[in-house]
Amino acid sequence: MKKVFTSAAAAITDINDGATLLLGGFGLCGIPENCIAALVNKRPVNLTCISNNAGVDDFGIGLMLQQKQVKKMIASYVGENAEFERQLLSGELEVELIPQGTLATRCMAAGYGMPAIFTPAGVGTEVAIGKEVRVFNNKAYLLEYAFDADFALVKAWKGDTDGNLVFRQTARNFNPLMAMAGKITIAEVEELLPAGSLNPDHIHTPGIYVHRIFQGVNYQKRIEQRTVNKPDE
Amino acid sequence: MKKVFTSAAAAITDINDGATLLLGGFGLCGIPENCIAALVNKRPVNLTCISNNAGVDDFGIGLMLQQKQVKKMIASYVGENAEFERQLLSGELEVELIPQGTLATRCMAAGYGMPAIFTPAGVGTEVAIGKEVRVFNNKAYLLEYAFDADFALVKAWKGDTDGNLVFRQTARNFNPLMAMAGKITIAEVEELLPAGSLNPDHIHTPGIYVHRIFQGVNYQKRIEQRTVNKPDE
Amino acid sequence: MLNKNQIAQRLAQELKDGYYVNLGIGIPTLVANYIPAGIKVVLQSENGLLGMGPFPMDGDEDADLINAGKQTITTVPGSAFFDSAMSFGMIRAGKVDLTILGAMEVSELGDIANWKIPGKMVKGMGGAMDLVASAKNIMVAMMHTNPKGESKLLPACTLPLTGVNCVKKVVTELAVLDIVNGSFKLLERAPGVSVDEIKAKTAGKLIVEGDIPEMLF
Amino acid sequence: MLNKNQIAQRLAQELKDGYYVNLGIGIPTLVANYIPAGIKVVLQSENGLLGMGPFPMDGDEDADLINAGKQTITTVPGSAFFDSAMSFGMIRAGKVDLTILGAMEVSELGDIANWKIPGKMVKGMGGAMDLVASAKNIMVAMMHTNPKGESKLLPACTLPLTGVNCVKKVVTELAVLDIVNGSFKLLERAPGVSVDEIKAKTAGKLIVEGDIPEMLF
Repeated sequence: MKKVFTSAAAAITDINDGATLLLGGFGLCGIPENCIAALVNKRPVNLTCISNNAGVDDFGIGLMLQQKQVKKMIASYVGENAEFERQLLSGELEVELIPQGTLATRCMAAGYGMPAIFTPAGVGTEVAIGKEVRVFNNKAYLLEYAFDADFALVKAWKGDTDGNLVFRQTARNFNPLMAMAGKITIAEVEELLPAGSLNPDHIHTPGIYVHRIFQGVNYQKRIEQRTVNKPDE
Repeated sequence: MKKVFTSAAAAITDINDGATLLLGGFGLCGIPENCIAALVNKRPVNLTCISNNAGVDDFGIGLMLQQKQVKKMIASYVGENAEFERQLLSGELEVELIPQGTLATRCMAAGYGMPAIFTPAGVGTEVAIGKEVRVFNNKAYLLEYAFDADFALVKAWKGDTDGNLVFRQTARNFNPLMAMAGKITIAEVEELLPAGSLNPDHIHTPGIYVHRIFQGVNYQKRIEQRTVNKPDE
Repeated sequence: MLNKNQIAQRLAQELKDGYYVNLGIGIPTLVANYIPAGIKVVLQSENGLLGMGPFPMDGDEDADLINAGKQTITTVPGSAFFDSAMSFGMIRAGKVDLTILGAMEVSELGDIANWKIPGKMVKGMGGAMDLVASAKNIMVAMMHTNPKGESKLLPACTLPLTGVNCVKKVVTELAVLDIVNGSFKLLERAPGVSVDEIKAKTAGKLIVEGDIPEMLF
Repeated sequence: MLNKNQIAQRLAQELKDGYYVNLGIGIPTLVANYIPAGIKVVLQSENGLLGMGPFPMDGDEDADLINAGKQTITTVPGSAFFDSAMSFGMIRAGKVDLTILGAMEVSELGDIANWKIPGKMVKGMGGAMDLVASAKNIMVAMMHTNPKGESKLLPACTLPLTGVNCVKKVVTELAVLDIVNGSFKLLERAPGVSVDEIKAKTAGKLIVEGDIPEMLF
C-alpha cells in the first residue's frame, strides 16, 4: 500500500484535460494550495471545478482561471474575482451556483454511497427549476444527486502514511466531505506522520477515503478578511 | 443554558409510557447504562426502543424486557436473549428487524434534517416488502425514512457542560448518530468536564444536539465475548 | 428611526437563554454585540463552528479560524468544529433556534429575496437558501425602503427568491413586524416614528391593531 | 477436501496489497490469519473501525474495543474509529475492496441467503444486508453441502434472501467457483477432490471448462 507521494506534481500527474475536480476549502481557508500550484504548472484545461468558492484573482482557483484552465465552475459563492467575472460575462466560463448545504450534502452522498438526497434548500426558487420536488410531512424537498467527480483535492492539517487525516478549526469545512467523494482523493498535509502517530479517535477522514497523500510545502494560508480588535478599542 | 442534570433519574423524569427511544451502543459496548437503570427504576411501559441490539437477559435493554416495559423493539440483531425470545414467540413483544446500515443512516437522516434516504440494503429481500424502490444508475435502492423518536439516550466517554461529547474507540458506534436524532437527547458520560475542557477539533457530537447531560456512575462496561490470546500461544 | 446598531439591538431582545443562533452578514452580525446580560447564546457559523467569539486581538488572527463572512474570529469555551455537511445538517434539522438575515425584499407571505439582482453580477447564494428553507425561526434585519425610497416589504417579491414562506419577523429602522396569515402585523414603532409613516412605506398588506407601542431599549 | 482453516487460507490468496477488507463471522474471520507476506491489508469492522488487529493478550481486553462479532480485539498502527453511518457509508460507496461472508445458500445468479431460517428464532440480519447490497466484491466461504448432504450451491435459494445478484466467488471445502452469467464456473478443485464429486454436490448450473487444476497453497 503506497499512498505517499513525494510532491504535488507527482500526485496530480494523471489529472488531464476535461477532468472533474472537487476542491476543498471555504474562501481561502483550508484550500489545497500545493495541488492548485501543481495544476497551474501542469496546465490541464477544460476542467470542471466543484468548490464552495472560486478563489481570488491571484490565489486559489483564481490562479487556474487566469490561465483559462476552467471550463465550468460549480460553487455556492464566487465572491470578488475580476477575472472570474470577465470570463463569466464573456461566456468563456460556465457557472452553476448551488446552495452551500446542497453542495456539502451532495459530497457526503457520494462518500456514503447514496445516489441522491432530499433538501428543502432552493424550493420555490430558480434553483428548483427542472428538479424533482417531493413533499414529506407537508414540507417540500428537492431531489439532489450525489457528485460524480474524478478527483478530490483536499488539504488537511496532519495526515499519516495510511492516508488518515486531521483538520484544524474551520479549515475542516468541505475537506472531509470532498475527500470521501472523489474517485481518486489526493490529500496534501501540513505535517505528514508515520501511521500510528495520530490518535484513532481524533481522525476526521479515515485513510480508506484517501488514495494519495503528500507533505505540502510553502503554505501561504492567506487571510481574505483580516478583522481584528485593537487593544485600545 | 442549563443542560447539566444531577442524576440519570432527574434526566429521564419525563420519559413516560408509550415513548419512542433511541438507545446508543453496539452489543453491550457504549450503552447508556445509567439511563437504562433509571428507566428500570421508573418503569415506564409500552416503550418503543430503537437500538442496534436488545441487550442480554441481565443487562442493557434486556433489563427493561424483563419488566415488560418494551412494546416494540426495532433492531438489526437481537442476539442471545432468552426473555426476548420468549416474549417474541408469545406475541407479547413486537419486533422490527432492519439492516444495520439502514438503522444508522435513518438516525443520521433525522439528525441532518433529511426526511428519507436511499439505500440498496434489503433490495430483493423481505425487507423491501411495501417499500418504494427506485433505480439510480442501474442500481436499485429502497427509500427509507428518518426516525422520529421522542428521546435519544447516549453514552459518551467525556462530555462538557455545554453538551459536547467525545466517544472512545468502538464505543462510538451509534451514539453520535442517535444523539443527533432525538427530539430530546440525554447524554451520560464517564467524565463530565467544564465547557472549554475539550479540544474543539476532537468533539464528535457538538452540544447543539445534546439537551441534557449528566455524570454517569458505577459503569460496568460488560464484555459480551471476551476473546484473548494467551501469552503461550 | 433606528440606526443599524439599534436595529441589531432590538433584534437581540429576541434572544433567549440557551439559543443557538446563526447571524448573517451585515446588520445581523451586529446582534452579537447586544446579547442581553445573564443569558447564554451560542453563535453558529455555517462554515463549521459552534461557539463563535469576537474578532481576535491584532496579531492573534489565525487563517484557519474564520466565520462565514471569511473574517478572522475567535472561539469561546465550549466551542466545537465540524464539517459543512453537519453544519447544514443541524440547520436543516431545526437545531438552530434562530437565524437572522439581511434581505433586499420580503413579501407578506414571508418570501425572501436576498441573493440576486437581474442584470448585476451574481455572486451566489452561499448558505442563504439552506438557511431560509431549513431554519425554524427566521428573522430579517433590513431597511424599510430601498435607496429609491421604495418599500422592501411587498405583496410579492420582485427579485429572484431565496426562499418561500419562511420569514417570521422583520425589524427595520422604522418598525418591528411579524408575518402572520399573509400579512405584516405591526408590533412596534421605532421611537418618534408614526404609524402613518410605516403605513406609507409598507407596500404589502399591513395589519395595525390597537395602539402600537414604541420599542423599548 | 479442505478444513475450515484451509478454506480461509485459499480465500486469503484473493487479497491484494492495499485492500480494505471486511470479514464476516466464522470462517471469514480466519482469513486474517493467512494474509500473504509482503502485502498490507486493512481490516474493516462495521461497528466502526479500520485497522483491526488480533485478539488482545489476556488482561489487555478493553470493553470499548470490540469487533462486529462483539469479540474483544486490538488495533494496528494507522487505525481509525468512526460512527456506524460512516462505516456503512464507506461500504455503500464501494471503498471496501473485498467482503467475505459465510452463507447458508448461494444461487447460480449470485443471490445469497444467510440470515433467516423459517420456523427458527430469527436473530436479525445485522450488517449482512448492507454488506451484500453494497460491497463491490463479495466472496462466500461455506461448506458445499448442508449437514443433510444437500447442495448449498443452488439454482435458486430456498431460504429468505439476504441479497440478490451479488456474490462473485465461492470457496468451499471442495472447490473454488466464480459466479458468472448465471452459472457456477468451476475454477479449482480441493486436493484429492474429483470434478465428478463437485458436479454431484452442486445443484445449480455448473460450468466445467477444460482441465480443472487443484488448489495450490
